[in-house]
Amino acid sequence: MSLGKRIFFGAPALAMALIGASAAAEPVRIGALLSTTGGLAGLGIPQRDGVLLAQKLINANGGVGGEPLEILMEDDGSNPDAAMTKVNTLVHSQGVKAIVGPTGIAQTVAIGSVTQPLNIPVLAFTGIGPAVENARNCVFHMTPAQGLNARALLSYAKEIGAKRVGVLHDSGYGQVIWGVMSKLGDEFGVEFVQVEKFELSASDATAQAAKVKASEPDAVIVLSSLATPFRNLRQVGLTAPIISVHGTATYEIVKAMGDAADNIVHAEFLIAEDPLPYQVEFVAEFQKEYGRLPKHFEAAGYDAVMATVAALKRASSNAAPDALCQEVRTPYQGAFAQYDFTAKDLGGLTLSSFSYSLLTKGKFSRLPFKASQ
Amino acid sequence: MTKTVLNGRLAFAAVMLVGLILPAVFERHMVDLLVYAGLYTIAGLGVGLLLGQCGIVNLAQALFYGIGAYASAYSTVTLGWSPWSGILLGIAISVAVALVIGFPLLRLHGFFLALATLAAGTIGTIFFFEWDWLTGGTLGIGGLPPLSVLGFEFNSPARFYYLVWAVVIILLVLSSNLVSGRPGLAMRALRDSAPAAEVMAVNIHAIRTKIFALSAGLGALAGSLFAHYSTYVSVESFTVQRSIVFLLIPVIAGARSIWGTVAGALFVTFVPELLSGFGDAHQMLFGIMLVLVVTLMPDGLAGIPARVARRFAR
Amino acid sequence: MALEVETLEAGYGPVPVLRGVSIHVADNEAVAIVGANGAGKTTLVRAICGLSQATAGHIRFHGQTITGDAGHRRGEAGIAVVLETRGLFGELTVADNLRLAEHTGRGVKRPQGFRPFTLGDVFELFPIVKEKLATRVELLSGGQQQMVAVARALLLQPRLLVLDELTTGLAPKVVQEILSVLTALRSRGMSLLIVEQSIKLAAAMTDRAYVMSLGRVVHEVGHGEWESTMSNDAISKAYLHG
Amino acid sequence: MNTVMTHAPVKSQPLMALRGVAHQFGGLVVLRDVSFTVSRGRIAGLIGPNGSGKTTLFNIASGFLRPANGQIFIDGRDITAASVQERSRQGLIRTFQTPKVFQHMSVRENIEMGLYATTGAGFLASMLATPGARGERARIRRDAQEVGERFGLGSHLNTRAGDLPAGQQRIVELARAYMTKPRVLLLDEPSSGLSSDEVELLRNWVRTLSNEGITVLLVSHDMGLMSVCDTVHALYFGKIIASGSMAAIQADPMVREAYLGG
Amino acid sequence: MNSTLIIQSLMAGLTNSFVYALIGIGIAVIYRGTRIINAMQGDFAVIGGMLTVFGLVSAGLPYVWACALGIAAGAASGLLIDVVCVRPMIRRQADDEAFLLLTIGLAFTISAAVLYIGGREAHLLPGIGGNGTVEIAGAFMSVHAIFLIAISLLVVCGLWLFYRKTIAGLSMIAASVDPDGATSIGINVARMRGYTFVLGGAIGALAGILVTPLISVSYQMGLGLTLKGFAAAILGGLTNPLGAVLGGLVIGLSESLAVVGLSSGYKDVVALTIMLLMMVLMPNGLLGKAGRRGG
Repeated sequence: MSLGKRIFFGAPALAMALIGASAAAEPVRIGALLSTTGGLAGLGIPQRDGVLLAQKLINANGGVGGEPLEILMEDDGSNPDAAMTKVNTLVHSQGVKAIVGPTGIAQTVAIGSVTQPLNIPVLAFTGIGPAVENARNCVFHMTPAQGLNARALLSYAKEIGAKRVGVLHDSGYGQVIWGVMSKLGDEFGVEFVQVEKFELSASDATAQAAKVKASEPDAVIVLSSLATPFRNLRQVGLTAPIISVHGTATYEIVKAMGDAADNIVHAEFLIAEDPLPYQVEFVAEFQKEYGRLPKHFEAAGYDAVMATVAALKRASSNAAPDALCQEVRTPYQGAFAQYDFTAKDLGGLTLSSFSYSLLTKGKFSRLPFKASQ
Repeated sequence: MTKTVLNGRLAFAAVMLVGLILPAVFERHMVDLLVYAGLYTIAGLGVGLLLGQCGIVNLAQALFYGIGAYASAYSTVTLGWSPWSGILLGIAISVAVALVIGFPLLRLHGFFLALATLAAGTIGTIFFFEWDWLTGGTLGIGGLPPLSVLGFEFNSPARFYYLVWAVVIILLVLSSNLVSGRPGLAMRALRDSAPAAEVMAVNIHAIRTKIFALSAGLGALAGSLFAHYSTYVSVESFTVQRSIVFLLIPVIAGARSIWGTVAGALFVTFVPELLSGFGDAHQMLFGIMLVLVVTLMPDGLAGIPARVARRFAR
Repeated sequence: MALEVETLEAGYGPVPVLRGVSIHVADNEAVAIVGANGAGKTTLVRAICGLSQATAGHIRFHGQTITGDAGHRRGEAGIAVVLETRGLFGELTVADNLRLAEHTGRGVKRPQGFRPFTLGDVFELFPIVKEKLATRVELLSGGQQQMVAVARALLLQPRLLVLDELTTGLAPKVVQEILSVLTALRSRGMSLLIVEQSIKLAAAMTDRAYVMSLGRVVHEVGHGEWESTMSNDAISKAYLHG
Repeated sequence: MNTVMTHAPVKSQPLMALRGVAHQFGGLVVLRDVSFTVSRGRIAGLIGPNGSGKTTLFNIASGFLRPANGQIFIDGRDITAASVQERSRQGLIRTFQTPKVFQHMSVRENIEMGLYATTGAGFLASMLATPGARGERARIRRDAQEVGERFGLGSHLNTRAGDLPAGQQRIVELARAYMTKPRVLLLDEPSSGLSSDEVELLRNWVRTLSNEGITVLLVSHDMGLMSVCDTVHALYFGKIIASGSMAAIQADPMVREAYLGG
Repeated sequence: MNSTLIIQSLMAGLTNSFVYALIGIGIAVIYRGTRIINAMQGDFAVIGGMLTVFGLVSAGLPYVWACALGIAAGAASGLLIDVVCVRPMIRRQADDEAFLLLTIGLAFTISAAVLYIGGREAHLLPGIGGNGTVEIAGAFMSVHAIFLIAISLLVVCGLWLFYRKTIAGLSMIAASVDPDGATSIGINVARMRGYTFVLGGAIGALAGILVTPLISVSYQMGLGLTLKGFAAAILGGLTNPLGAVLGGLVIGLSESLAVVGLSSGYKDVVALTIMLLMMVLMPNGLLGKAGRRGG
């Protein structure tokens, strides 16, 4: 290793450091740490779209107390390691006041260990996860926890009278929800007759789908963020109803399901074809900006920024992080749902937050059913 | 002392000095990346010893990196042991695994050995996923304690930077010793001509197996240090893609060069970062750079000085 | 003049093997190259056939310089070779080996009056080749393989046939058979360049010879000099240093 | 250095013996019932036209090929089943027809490899550069320097062996073999690709090594080089057809027939 | 566990088998012609699938022409790789490892380029013969899967005839068996290597097109396909297209049986372990030494 090489690699780094330092100016900065590349990009990109829309609207309406809102956008590549590196930069070098994101559970769990000791508010697009998160009171959750998701799905199964239920879940996110759901069978009078797992990287889950179908279930619950299992279930000739978690309720994934998408029921939040009153404005603004309909991930991104800015406006401009965190901790009416950040799970979503949609030819239509506690 | 030796030592001292003050002048993100470059140097050194000295392409290093990380995470978080015992446990398990899979697989050569290690690494990743009682699966394991020596905690990037690079320098010195020593001679000999090395009484299979185990141990050490630095581990960090990155370190550096590993590790940590300004194109640009290195620069970055010298000699 | 080689230098990588070799073969002439192993005979053959690139010197074929031409063009020009390694495709059948050469041979232009070899001609020369048409070459004996190799070379319709160590390791009976074929070929007006270990065979097959040692031509055996040379020690010396 | 090479002066007993060695590839018989012995400290030669089975016999003697039949003995011990490494430790060292130097290593390191079998520093000791390992390494370097200079490679010791011309590579290979302090040295076509001056140099080296007590088995086409042998065996179609001094072999009618016409 | 389930998973396995076999055939073709293991064979499939989707959806071409575009794109990328990367490396006599690193680097680059140009979405194609299914003994199989198997078998037969009966095929074998001998009878060895890459690229692209209606095509699927295809090719002895089909069947069927009998998480473990055992214990593949040659 020669000195020359050290300089070769050091120089650009040094230059970047200098640029970073000189760019410090007066706007209010928050960080957005999203997975816009890698496996979670299907969620991270819509979240980014929502975040950018919110920023645009805020700055068009006078910013945060007269100062422009600057959002530092970082991509963790769906990788918790990278999330750690990026969050350290955002917090320590860029001095952001709050963070919207991350996209994935693992990333949220990971970065909490950096932000929580500093009381920097994080508005994560994940539900509250493992036990370690219970002790973190500045990591807020914009989407339902696994347990709530599980209950929302089982509520619908109960509603349509399904007693024998098959489950097909992936090895990532689906595995986590299944971990909770597996304990709730009795509560909803449901028997899990066949539970099958497939790899996140799987290009084919036909054999698993066949096993589920062979158990002759009344309904099948799919826990995944991939289109694969739906296609496979239809390919093996499953006719029973399919109930799916909100992760697959995006136009993109539905398109990838092809013909298999028809008649799938999602327990989700934003049916843009038929929005709820508190969602109408967001849907209109989004459609104006992007020329397409949003789903709930866009809404969550939008809400996270809006809720942060609301808190920033209430707090004084140079408030300490824990004061800002305190200001976030309040009920908030979002486009996604009615949040209550004072709740124990730091999100306050309930079963009544869910809407149920039915897919027909790539379009979502609202089902009359509403779940209740 | 000849002039070139003196110059070399001066240059080395200067590099050391610059290295010492870097954390003070760099912003945190840069220090962070430098820590990762250090970790990657350790893991890449193992792959480099195999590739450069024995001609073995190892695509399973992320497996050993992961074993080290999970051993540390599990033994500190779940069992409550001291971090140092976790590191030793990780190295021990990795070496044992390397011996078990290396013994049969190292009879293969060339492409076949490379793809066999790729398969072994892929199988390892699957076990990381499946054994979620041990690895935490997708959620991972968080809350690892920082490393500490006599009450001094390596709990900031700057502190960890000094720790990691001290370890790197020690390992580079040890590896240089090994390569210039008797086993190193044998390794390089068998790479150049296995039959002639056999005539010199080199036990080819034994030496390949040993170096594979050593490489695995280095991977595990890097993984353990990574776990304690990041304080969080999950399966995402130990995929086949990570193995490919580790392999690229010696390829870019010039596989025969021990100290060049540092340049390779800096390259794989900083170049994607510098390219990230190009948005989605950055991975493609990185890929093109790799293909160019492989196609046009058989000796990697370490070959540049020799090429320049040859140009001037003409 | 069929072939002219002038001060040719060639080798493998940095190791020079040919150190300035000049030879020539006239039309319808048969010339031998003899010498001990390591003398550079095979390297000379490979350079003439374009399998190794010459580092210096010239090769002309019927007046045309072919020194830098690619190897696969030399067949079209009219040079066919039977390599020391035979260069047969072991996993293909005899018929397929012949077919490939026939395909190339069909595409080449030859001067007026050139009578092309047909498969029938070849079968007549080597009846065994016809018998074994459907057999994979690797299953044939060494002698049979050698006949296939010669037959294949003829289908390229060559004006110069180069034979490298044709008889090595073959039983005397087979050697006799091949020898008689070569004699028949000469009557068809083809130039021959033959690399041969056995001096007796070389004498039986050719008019003239070059004796090579350590990458150089050290001795020439002219027309009608074979008899005297056989008893002379010059050749003996090249082989046995006696 | 000369004191290193002390061999018993007893030359009566054969050091190396081949008994009834036979081999075939597929159906092709390449060796049939070959037997001969090489006396301690003598130079034996093996000649034969192309395809006579020399290379096969050589590979069998050096352990790169197991014979279908027959045995090989070193000092009365049967080594037919021994690996190349084991043979190396017994003092049986071969060279290769195309010199196999370690191309990316310096000439000095090439020669140093000759001491591999008789030194012991392992992975750990070498990494830590223990006093033992360092001392051993220094001794290896010293010995290699000495041997290198003796073989006239003094000015090339730090050159990459692959960059040397072919002739020099042969010498490096020979020096490396010498460094192992072999009891039997098997030389495979050592003069191919050498100029006549270099062949002469090589000849002198073979003679010198023999004088130091090393038993040599030499396979070559080069009759000039072969005249260094005490005994020459002529191989033809897998059989030994004549044995004796080079002069006798050259006069042998069967050999002349095998070479000059057949 | 009932028999319908076993039949169903065997049929799923059978379909996968032929996907793996097609990738494996591409690897075998390139290895046979050049002695290079192509670690980007799966990415030829991505290129083929993606360009067919592009042709059909964006350019509005008829189905058949879109497929032709996809196959041509695979063939062209094969040629490009040979000319731009492989040729200079052959000239400097690069070793095995360098070629492997090259193809790994290319796999990485192509995957990233598809992501950059084509986006991260997975794309579907309509199945050949529609999107229907047929019922066999209570189990279901998509009509397209039947076409996939039939076309794969046609490809195998076509290759067999190509290598046995055509001058081009024979010349390609000749150039790899004995380059000197081939040169001496007027075969341009470098050009044959180019043809080999073209053929390998075209077969890879075809595999991608056939698999897209079943599992959709996306930028990151290349490496996984390559690994399975390599397993199939290894089992088949690596030079024999017919062997690759046999290998694909072993891998595909044992995978689906592993899902039924063991746990789905371990199906890749089973497939890859079979491959590793095969490599160590039977280096010449299922068909033995003869298998290396035939086909």
